[in-house]
Amino acid sequence: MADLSIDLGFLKLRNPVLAASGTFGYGLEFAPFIDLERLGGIVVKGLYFYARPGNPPPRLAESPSGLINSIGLQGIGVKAFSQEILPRLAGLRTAVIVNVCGSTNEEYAQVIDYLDRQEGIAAYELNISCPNVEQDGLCPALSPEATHAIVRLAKRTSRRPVITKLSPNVTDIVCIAKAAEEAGSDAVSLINTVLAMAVDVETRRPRLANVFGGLSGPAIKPIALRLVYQAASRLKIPVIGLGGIMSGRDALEFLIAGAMAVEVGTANLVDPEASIRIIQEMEDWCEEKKIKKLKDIIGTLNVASP
Amino acid sequence: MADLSIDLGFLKLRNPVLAASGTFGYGLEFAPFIDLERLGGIVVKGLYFYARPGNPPPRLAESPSGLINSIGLQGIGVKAFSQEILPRLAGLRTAVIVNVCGSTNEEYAQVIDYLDRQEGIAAYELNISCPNVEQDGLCPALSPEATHAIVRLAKRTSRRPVITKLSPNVTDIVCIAKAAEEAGSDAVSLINTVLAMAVDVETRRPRLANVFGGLSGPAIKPIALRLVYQAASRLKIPVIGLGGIMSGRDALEFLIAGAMAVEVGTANLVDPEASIRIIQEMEDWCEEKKIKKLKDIIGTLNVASP
Amino acid sequence: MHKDPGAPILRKERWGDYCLLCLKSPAIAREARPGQFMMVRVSDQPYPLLRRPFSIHARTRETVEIFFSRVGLGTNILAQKKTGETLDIIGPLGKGFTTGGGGSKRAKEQEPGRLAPAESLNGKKVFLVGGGRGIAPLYFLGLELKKQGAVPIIFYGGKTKSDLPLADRLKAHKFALLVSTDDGSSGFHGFASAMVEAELNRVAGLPMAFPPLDWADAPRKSRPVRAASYALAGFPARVFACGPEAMMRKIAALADRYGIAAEFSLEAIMGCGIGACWGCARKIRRGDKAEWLKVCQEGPVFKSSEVVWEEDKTNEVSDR
Amino acid sequence: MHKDPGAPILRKERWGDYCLLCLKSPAIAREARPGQFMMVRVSDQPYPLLRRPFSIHARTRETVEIFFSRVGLGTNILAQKKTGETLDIIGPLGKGFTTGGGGSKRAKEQEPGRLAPAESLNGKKVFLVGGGRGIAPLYFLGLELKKQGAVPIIFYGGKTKSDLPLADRLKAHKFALLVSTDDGSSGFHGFASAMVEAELNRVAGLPMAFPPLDWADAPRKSRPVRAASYALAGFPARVFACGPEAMMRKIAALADRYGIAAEFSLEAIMGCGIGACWGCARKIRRGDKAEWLKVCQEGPVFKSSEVVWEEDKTNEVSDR
Ligand SMILES: Cc1cc2nc3c(=O)[nH]c(=O)nc-3n(C[C@H](O)[C@H](O)[C@H](O)COP(=O)(O)OP(=O)(O)OC[C@H]3O[C@@H](n4cnc5c(N)ncnc54)[C@H](O)[C@@H]3O)c2cc1C
Ligand SMILES: Cc1cc2nc3c(=O)[nH]c(=O)nc-3n(C[C@H](O)[C@H](O)[C@H](O)COP(=O)(O)OP(=O)(O)OC[C@H]3O[C@@H](n4cnc5c(N)ncnc54)[C@H](O)[C@@H]3O)c2cc1C
Ligand SMILES: Cc1cc2nc3c(=O)[nH]c(=O)nc-3n(C[C@H](O)[C@H](O)[C@H](O)COP(=O)(O)O)c2cc1C
Ligand SMILES: Cc1cc2nc3c(=O)[nH]c(=O)nc-3n(C[C@H](O)[C@H](O)[C@H](O)COP(=O)(O)O)c2cc1C
Ligand code: FES
Ligand code: FES
Repeated sequence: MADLSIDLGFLKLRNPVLAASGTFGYGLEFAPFIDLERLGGIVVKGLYFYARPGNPPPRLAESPSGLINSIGLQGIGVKAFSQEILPRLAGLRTAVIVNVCGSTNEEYAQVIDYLDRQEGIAAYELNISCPNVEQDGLCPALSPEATHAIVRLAKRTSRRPVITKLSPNVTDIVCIAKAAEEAGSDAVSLINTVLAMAVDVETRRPRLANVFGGLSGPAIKPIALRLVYQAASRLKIPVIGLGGIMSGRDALEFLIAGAMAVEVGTANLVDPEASIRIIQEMEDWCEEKKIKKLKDIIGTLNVASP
Repeated sequence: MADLSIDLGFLKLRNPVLAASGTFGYGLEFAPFIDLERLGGIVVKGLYFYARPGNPPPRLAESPSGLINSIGLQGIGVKAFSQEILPRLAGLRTAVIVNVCGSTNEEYAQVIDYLDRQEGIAAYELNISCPNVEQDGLCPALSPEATHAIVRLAKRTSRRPVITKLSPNVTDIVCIAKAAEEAGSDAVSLINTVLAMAVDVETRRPRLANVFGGLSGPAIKPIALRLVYQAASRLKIPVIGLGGIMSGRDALEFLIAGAMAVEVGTANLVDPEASIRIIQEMEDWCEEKKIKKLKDIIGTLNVASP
Repeated sequence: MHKDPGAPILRKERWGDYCLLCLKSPAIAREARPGQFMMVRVSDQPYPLLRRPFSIHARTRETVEIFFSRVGLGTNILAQKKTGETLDIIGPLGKGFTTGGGGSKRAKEQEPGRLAPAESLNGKKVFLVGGGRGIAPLYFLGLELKKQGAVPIIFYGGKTKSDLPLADRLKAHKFALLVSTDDGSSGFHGFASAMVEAELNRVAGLPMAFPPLDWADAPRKSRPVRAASYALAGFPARVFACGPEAMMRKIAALADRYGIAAEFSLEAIMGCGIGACWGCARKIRRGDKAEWLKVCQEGPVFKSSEVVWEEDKTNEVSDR
Repeated sequence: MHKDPGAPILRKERWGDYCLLCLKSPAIAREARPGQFMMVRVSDQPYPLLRRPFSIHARTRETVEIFFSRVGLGTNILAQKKTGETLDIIGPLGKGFTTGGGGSKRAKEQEPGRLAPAESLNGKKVFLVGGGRGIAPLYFLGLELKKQGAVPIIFYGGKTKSDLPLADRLKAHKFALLVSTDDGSSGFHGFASAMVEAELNRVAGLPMAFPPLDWADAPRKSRPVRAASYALAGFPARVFACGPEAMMRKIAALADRYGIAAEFSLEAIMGCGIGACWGCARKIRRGDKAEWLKVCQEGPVFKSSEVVWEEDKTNEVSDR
């Protein structure tokens, strides 16, 4: 059987498949369907310090091969999470990563500070790229300076590794990713959703109450793959790739393009078993291709013209 | 019968549907299938001054509800176009718009200068946003300064209206669109394709010889619509919307979001009659809704929360 | 809660835009309670992407049924499925109607938030109000209530006669059935809510708010059913409703006026159906707080007092 | 060139991974010439998005046929279509094989770039080499050539016996047929190109480059066909081939070695099929210039001398 394990340097994973934040609840929602311990890791829903109501509905609209959401980071806050959820996750033999949010740089630090005092967390993923909380999709990950500032503060605060989650809605991903790297980020994950909208022709209203939302799912995979490849080609720290991964082959595309791990998002909604199926499909592929260690294919994209 | 006509100020259109550059050849390819005179206009394939070979194949890869292309602006150059094609287009009672390309600012001006001496052209569309000609998808439309410089030069050179075609691969579309507006652009069209890539897992090669390509088709419609809405909300000049329009309803979404006209791209490849069908569907919709003038729905999106 | 990736379609019925599929899925059937729903995968391709939610319309030991109307891409694809094909379904999901009993012990334990029924419904009259496809969960509910000794009276409304495809099936099961159509082509002439109002006013001995003239003129054949259905005098012990938002809002107001406990099965666009995405939020009042709750997990059935109807949507969310 | 949005499937045949659909489409059938192709819409939804190109496999006055192998999403969907369903097709497209005649006057006028046939093929031996699904256009071509008095000999190769589903049909039409399989399960043991090489070497009186021992061991039943096919001595007047790139490249080298004119039907991923998108470019030598030409418009059939084979792909495009 192929060895799927991945060493991110700061974190060893059983396999490169993490469940993406916001599409996997707090993890426990999937226990009726899959063995959570077979996952490389779980990134839980984004947490602010306090509970947060999120945006008004409708919050979802389908598009061709895609999903537009404007959840707006509804969540229970770090305290409820630490008391009610974390103890049940902490026992699992899988990496639990908390997606950290904040309305200010200080709030990110506050969340980390609080969580740093809890056990059972493997790393933080700084969500500086949610397009659903500020006007016009604004978020820190659109600017290298803002990215640098939050990451530096987070790294100073945190006793745990920090993954910075980046936005696709930028002109130059390498510049933003480098800002995160320089500020000490242990890894970057990308992409968060692509800023999008949809209109109901009958009512002439936006199909999301929030007007804008974030596009995810297979529709964005080619965009995500490009951004991951661009970032991975230029960074020293590991890149975690996501965006539209529905199958083992999709995940392999990201690894070949240079991602050291992947996250599975929207696919979990469509099929609660998706993450496990993806792991299985990668394992089968390694078997078929007689690849002993999956990590050997990372970044092996051959771009020399034939 | 509803009045579909649109007045862009510098150009009156029979209806708001233009065929998008690069997906409609030089127009004549579609004569066996549709009556070209029923179109609002035709934007022909991008033209450099000289003939241009384009990128090596494979140049196309399909993705879920999308198409990734890396044609690289293969074309016959302005002279052959003016001699062989234009005379056959010029007789048509539809607006012929030439998509103008250049490797330098001067080449844009050269192309315009040459074409200015030909008859039968209604306007130029400055293609400053093709992601397939330079490394890493670079193009002038990624920078407000570069955009401003080319548009200003083009406007100084041209005796005809200039539409500036913008890229979606930017952090701040309003800033770029305003640069075009300030430099005197008569309108902006958006979006060009979204920078993307795909990997063949079996060969571990990019599926496009050029590595990167531009994503088009229904997959990108929600992204295009958002950008068009952002630009239209902030500009004084007309916005022409495109990206993933396959049906009359899709086109109406763009008009409601603020576009004064639309272009139909990838849909032409899938169905050579698409542009005419889209016009028909819009007309039927007006009929059904008892809308007398289609232009009355432009920018009527109701974003007040209910 | 089970995922059944290949539930075979054992039976299919079609009436114009309405369709019923009977699926074999013993594990889901065993746990199903009235008002719960399933997430159905429409295509194994990425378009359309999301599963579609459908109420459980009926169940036997081995099967579950869904009853739906064709409104868009997903339901059109589903309506083309043929007997023998299989569907990928997840269920039973959410919290169902509060009935006097039923449901496995396990199912109840999984629903700590569910209020215990205030009273047994045995021997009591209850109203079930379904508008259009909203009838779907009420058939299952009605059968369950009958088992518990309640006397369900079904109000079934549609735009026109062809929107009432289940009327025959309901009659065959000897439900007291009152039908209405907006155009008067069958039964009461008017909205289902007006029919309920007329009936409640009648019980209250009040002049009817909307004099149901057409009611009296209803075709003979619908009247005997009506006559049979009023063995029990007085107000219903509970109202259960599912249908268009406007209909439910009206029913809520009526129930409120007469002090009758009411429950509603709400719709929301759903991403996952299992509480993982927060996509299905709806403003729900609990205590003196209104929050965005997940319809898929806390609902889809909510009590009258909990629901903040669409009209009131502009109210601030309390903790915001 | 016509778009037929609703060509009914009159007949369907399936052999494992291979499928044949016979479509009624008189306008397209009337203009079709061997080597031309059609763009077939697979789904009316945006996924899969693009039409798929397929050679015209056969035609009657009213019908056209396609023959294809299931390789991915689109061909799998097509293989599930049933008789009576309709397909949206565009055709005939591109420039076909150079034969001695055939094709309407109009069709010829539409193809100004096409070289006139250098010679009539009447009474001449021609080789048709098809690898796997590459046999598709050669059946139509073979029938046309026979009509013109040529003597086509079909070389039909596959990985294994089940990759030769059309062998029976070809025999039934009394084509001289030589089959090969990579695994020796039917006919010549080896690649189709090796079979052609063996045959050309035999004609040339040379020792065979790849001694086709298995050829001699071929099952009896394939040999009589072979015997019947050599009425005409000497080299073939022309070779037409369609199949995997490697096979065609080999055939091109052979044709070159023996100075035989050869034509190849090439594949390229296509966006539109009608010359509008420049997606199907392939490096083609014309005179001393190699350019990216549109396979859909200038091809899909090219002469041996024009094709720049995949191996040579690194050569610079001349005007770049
Ligand atoms: C808990 C629950 C139970 C339901 N039970 C039934 C039932 O028993 N019978 C029945 O006919 N319908 C039922 N519905 C509504 C049904 O889910 C929608 O009609 C269906 O999803 C429409 O899908 P479509 O692809 O045909 O429409 P489209 O309009 O093409 O769908 C586009 C998207 O919007 C969503 N959507 C559209 N309308 C609705 C809606 N009214 N409610 C929720 N999501 C919607 C779809 O799921 C999809 O994601 C129920 C909805 C919910 C939430
Ligand atoms: C002129 C021409 C004639 C052809 N004639 C035949 C025929 O008669 N019988 C037959 O079986 N096949 C034929 N092919 C190949 C056939 O078009 C492909 O096998 C088919 O498009 C694959 O589609 P898919 O969705 O099953 O595969 P996928 O791999 O899922 O397709 C993905 C994309 O790649 C394209 N693609 C994949 N393989 C090829 C290929 N080899 N050539 C061109 N595009 C490809 C598809 O069109 C699609 O856009 C022909 C190709 C061309 C260019
Ligand atoms: C419903 C939904 C909720 C999401 N919530 C979060 C979140 O809380 N934090 C975050 O970093 N990303 C969030 N995302 C983004 C995903 O984690 C992921 O980056 C994105 O959806 C792209 O991946 P996918 O195409 O596989 O879904 C959310 C996405 C969806 C669809
Ligand atoms: C095959 C292809 C070629 C294109 N060539 C050009 C071009 O020459 N000039 C240009 O401005 N845009 C070009 N585009 C971009 C389209 O005009 C359009 O902006 C984009 O495809 C989005 O619209 P769509 O989704 O409707 O196709 C091309 C797109 C495709 C798919
Ligand atoms: S639908 Fe995902 S949380 Fe309710
Ligand atoms: S496929 Fe579009 S030009 Fe050939």
